[in-house]
Amino acid sequence: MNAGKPWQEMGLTDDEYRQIVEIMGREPNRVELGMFAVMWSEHCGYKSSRPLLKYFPTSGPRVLQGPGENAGIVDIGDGQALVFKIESHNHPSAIEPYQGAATGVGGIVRDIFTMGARPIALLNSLRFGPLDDDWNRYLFSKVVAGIGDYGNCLGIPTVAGEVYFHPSYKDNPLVNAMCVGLVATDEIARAVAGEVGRPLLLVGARTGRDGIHGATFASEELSAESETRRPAVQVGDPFMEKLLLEACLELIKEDLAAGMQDLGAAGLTSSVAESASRGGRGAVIDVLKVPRREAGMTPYEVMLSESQERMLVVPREGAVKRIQEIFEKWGLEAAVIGHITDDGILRVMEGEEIAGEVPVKALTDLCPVYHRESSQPDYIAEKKNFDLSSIAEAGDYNRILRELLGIHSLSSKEWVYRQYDYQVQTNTVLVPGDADAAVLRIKGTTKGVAVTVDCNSRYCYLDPYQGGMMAVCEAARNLACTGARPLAVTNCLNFGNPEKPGVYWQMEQAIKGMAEAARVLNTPIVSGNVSLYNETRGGEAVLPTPVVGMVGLLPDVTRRVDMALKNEGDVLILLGENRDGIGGSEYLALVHGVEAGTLPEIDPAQESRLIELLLTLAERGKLKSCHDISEGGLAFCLAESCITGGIGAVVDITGLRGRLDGLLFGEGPSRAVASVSRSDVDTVLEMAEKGQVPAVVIGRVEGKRLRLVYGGRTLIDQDVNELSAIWRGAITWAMS
Amino acid sequence: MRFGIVVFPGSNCDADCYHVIDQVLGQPVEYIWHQEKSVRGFDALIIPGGFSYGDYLRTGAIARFSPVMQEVIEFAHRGGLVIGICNGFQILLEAGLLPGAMLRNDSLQFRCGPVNLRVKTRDSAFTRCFEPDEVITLPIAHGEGNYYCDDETLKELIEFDQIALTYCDERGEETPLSNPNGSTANIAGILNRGRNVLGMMPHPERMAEKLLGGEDGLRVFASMLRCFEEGCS
Amino acid sequence: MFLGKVYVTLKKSVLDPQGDTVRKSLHTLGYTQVTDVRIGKYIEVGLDSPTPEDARRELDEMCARLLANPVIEEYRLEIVKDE
Amino acid sequence: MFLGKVYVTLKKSVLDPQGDTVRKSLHTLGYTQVTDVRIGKYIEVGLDSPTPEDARRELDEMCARLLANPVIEEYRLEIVKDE
Ligand SMILES: Nc1ncnc2c1ncn2[C@@H]1O[C@H](COP(=O)(O)OP(=O)(O)O)[C@@H](O)[C@H]1O
Ligand SMILES: [Mg+2]
Repeated sequence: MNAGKPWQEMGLTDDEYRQIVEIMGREPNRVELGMFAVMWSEHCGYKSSRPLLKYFPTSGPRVLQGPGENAGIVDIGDGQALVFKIESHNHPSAIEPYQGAATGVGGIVRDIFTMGARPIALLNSLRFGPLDDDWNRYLFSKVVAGIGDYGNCLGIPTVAGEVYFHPSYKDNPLVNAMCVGLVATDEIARAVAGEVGRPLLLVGARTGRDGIHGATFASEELSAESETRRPAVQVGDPFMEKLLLEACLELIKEDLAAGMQDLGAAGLTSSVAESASRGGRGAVIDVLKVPRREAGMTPYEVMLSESQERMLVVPREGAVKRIQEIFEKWGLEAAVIGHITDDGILRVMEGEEIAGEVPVKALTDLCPVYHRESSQPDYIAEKKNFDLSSIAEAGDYNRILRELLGIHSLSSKEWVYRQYDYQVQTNTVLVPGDADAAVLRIKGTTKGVAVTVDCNSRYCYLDPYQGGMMAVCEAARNLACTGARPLAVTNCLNFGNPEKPGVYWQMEQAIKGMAEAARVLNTPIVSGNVSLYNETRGGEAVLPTPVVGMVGLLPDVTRRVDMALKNEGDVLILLGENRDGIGGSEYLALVHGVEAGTLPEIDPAQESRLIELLLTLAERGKLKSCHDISEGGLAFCLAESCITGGIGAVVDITGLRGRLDGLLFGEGPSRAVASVSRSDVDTVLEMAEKGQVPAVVIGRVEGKRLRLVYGGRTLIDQDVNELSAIWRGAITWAMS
Repeated sequence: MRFGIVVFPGSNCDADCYHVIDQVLGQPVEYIWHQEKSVRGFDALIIPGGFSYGDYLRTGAIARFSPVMQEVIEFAHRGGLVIGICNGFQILLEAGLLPGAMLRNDSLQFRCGPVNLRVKTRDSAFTRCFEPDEVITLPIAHGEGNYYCDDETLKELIEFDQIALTYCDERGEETPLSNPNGSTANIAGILNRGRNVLGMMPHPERMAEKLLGGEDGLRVFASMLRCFEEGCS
Repeated sequence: MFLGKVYVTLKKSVLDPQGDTVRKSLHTLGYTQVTDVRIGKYIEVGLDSPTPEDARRELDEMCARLLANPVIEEYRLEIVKDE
Repeated sequence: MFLGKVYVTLKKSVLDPQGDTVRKSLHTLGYTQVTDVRIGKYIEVGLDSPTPEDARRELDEMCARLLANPVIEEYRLEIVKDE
């Protein structure tokens, strides 16, 4: 192929190669070139996304660590902090869904405990092609099993997530995993190199040939060719990870490590370079000292292997012996593979031979940055101009609601989360399916933490700026519905090929929208991950999918709110301004087969007022239930609250303005439905008025049916048990 | 009453059990590392859930060779109270303290969620705080909870009243639909002949506080405490 | 150096949910000639034993103690010379 | 009636955490002569095929499609006559 230009095979351009030669002052050898290739890959170097990420607000009074470390950290008072991050494992999961998803979980968990935090929750955000296809069902079931088996074995509860199905994800599923950890603020471990001469300890699994060039692989479009030249698939060993986790947390408790760095993408190369570069130091390592799983591995392979469940530790002065003891207790091998130097060079030895020498900073800081061409793709205007008034309004609303409940993207995800241990660690107060976000208590305090992931990618496709705002607003709203104050954001930007101007534009717009919403809502973006080149075989980009993960705080966890209707006679109140919002809705896609239209306007300031109101109401114990309105609209929201409560409701929407289908199924943002006891109605309405949030009583909890009435006409009248069967059974049925 | 919680590499419900005994039941409790060669000084032992040795080969198969297990076995033979929960149950089966074996769930999937259970006997150190045939709710979380034993063994389990808990519906009927894993005779928990060893798949420690949805699980530990205070063997 | 091969199968009397599921899905794929599927383990053990007889005896003991569970499983083993 | 025997093993380069853990525990039990353990699957498939050649061809196809995962596994098969 490119016998004369080996860099091309490694994913580097001719121009990048020239820069490398310039930096080195000579032609790099194969080992050196390989190290550059992985460190300068999109995955590690963020060369297309870096110029855009600077739009994100990243600081705030609670932020202890923004982007740049293994994970972001926010203060939650009492000397405690949350450490969290989301990461993609899309391409590995497309090739080997079970191991791809499992190792994705393993990787994100290491990011969290590397910082000294005990992981307390896992979340995941998943996208697949439709379930009427065998291959998609295979991917879906294996990904879910992989995520479950890994997290279950570690004893970290998987408490929330989202799953959507859309044809654009057919060849390229999205698998994003998020982990949240809890740390005492005085035990936060940051990667510092330590002093010159300090040994470098490699701990955990032995190094094999797996995943060589995984980082460059993640930076390419998938093709039939990439399937054949793909690296040997990484296999996860959650048991090893559990031992590593416990051992590393013990090291940090005893303050034995000056620095710790997990081995993720780009393996040893990246972790050694990063450990050394932080202190402006260099490092020398001997590949012969790296414990191997396979005979005959070359320095190139050792440096680039992405074998999982490994960790690099720089000990504190005199701590090596105690560290070895701890690892031994956990049955782990720790090998001294080199030490820190003062010359700023990463020197790879194979015994006495020098296998490669590269300036550390060249790997970590000199990766080129590309301001790619950006232009609005043609489809945008066309979709936006779609005339919604051309859509017939009349319809059998009973049938439409039932069909919406059966759409796999909207139906119950119990088939998924029943495969996840969501209760281990005995902190999960609101479990999956209970509410818009999961809520965990923090033992020894009155506090609770709420967590969620969100992204409506159809919205992001039709209008990435609005869609980006929406993802942040919806995540914040989901937290607020449980009574938790949104604190901060992590995000995973899943897009197509950034070298295509239209894709780059989508990303740029989505980022700006997310940034704007995060600024207004005071939820800084403290960590994240970028996954590009997500495309089908035919070269179509996936729907732009900037997944937002968010954490929130409840001062008093006993005040948490779930979404189930509770008692007969409770009053239903619609909070937030009613807008029809059919553009880009599920209803439009389902009934009219159209993914188009102008999206309902979203105003983060308005969202913020709704959130403040929800928090005050929850804190005063006024909410018996609360559920936000999102996909499927008001009718769907009510149906879900009826189903989870096992009770009916009578709702009269005569007072609301707009077309009927819009009132029922429109997805206008910044709205929620609360149920409150009769005696609290006046107070709640008053508080809403004070908070400048429109609020209207729309009905009451009653009986076993959901009835929606408009102007004396019954639009919907359904038995809750029947709705429940459709909603709960949809995915299970598709999977059996 | 002093509780000991045995910790294997890969145990992950050890801290949850500790929390319940310490904070909710208010009794002294300590971890026992799997390398320990003595369990002296403890009044009851908990073999907690998790994935000892990654559940590799067979659940519980490797853990049962840990040095501490010999001590656990002798402790049980002396009449000491031993409860194995989930992976703990699997370990007790492999160790031969309880009859039978565990197969993969018939769904071939991990199952997490609340189940209804019928308390089949009050005549044990672990169930005396329940009513006879009471229906309770506890969560399960396992991939291999499909209890298997041959007909002979099953007959004996019934004859000697060793079945402690079965999966059932809300009314207490042991229906196939209420069986989450394909377990023989809907078995969720069994006792040894001496009635001082219990293995159960559901997690009582996860249902020991109102905040987490109920207190049925606490009554398992409360039963042990009552037994101890009333001077049962 | 010897290579021990261990075949662990579920006893005939024990239900094999995994095998049943695989059989059903083979039928769905059109392989209706499949009458039965049983899934067991195949374990390869490298043995540094002096003689094949030693290797066999030792491996048999490992099977009885750890590799198979006699309540539900049976096993069979082979020893081959390994270079 | 034929009996197909399928041996599914992880490719050599693929990590076998299960095998490693079992090897360590055999060492702890004193079987230090064990150099390596790899754990795979052993699948028995009953086949109602007209000839052994048919049985082999069909089973091979089933392996490629379902019984083995070509990304990480290899397989080998045998056909024997079954009564
Ligand atoms: N992949 C998943 N993993 C764990 N829980 C999930 C997953 N997908 C959905 N859930 C849970 O199912 C419930 C409903 O999800 P979803 O319909 O996406 O909620 P919402 O629209 O309110 O964001 C939530 O509790 C969510 O956390
Ligand atoms: Mg929601």
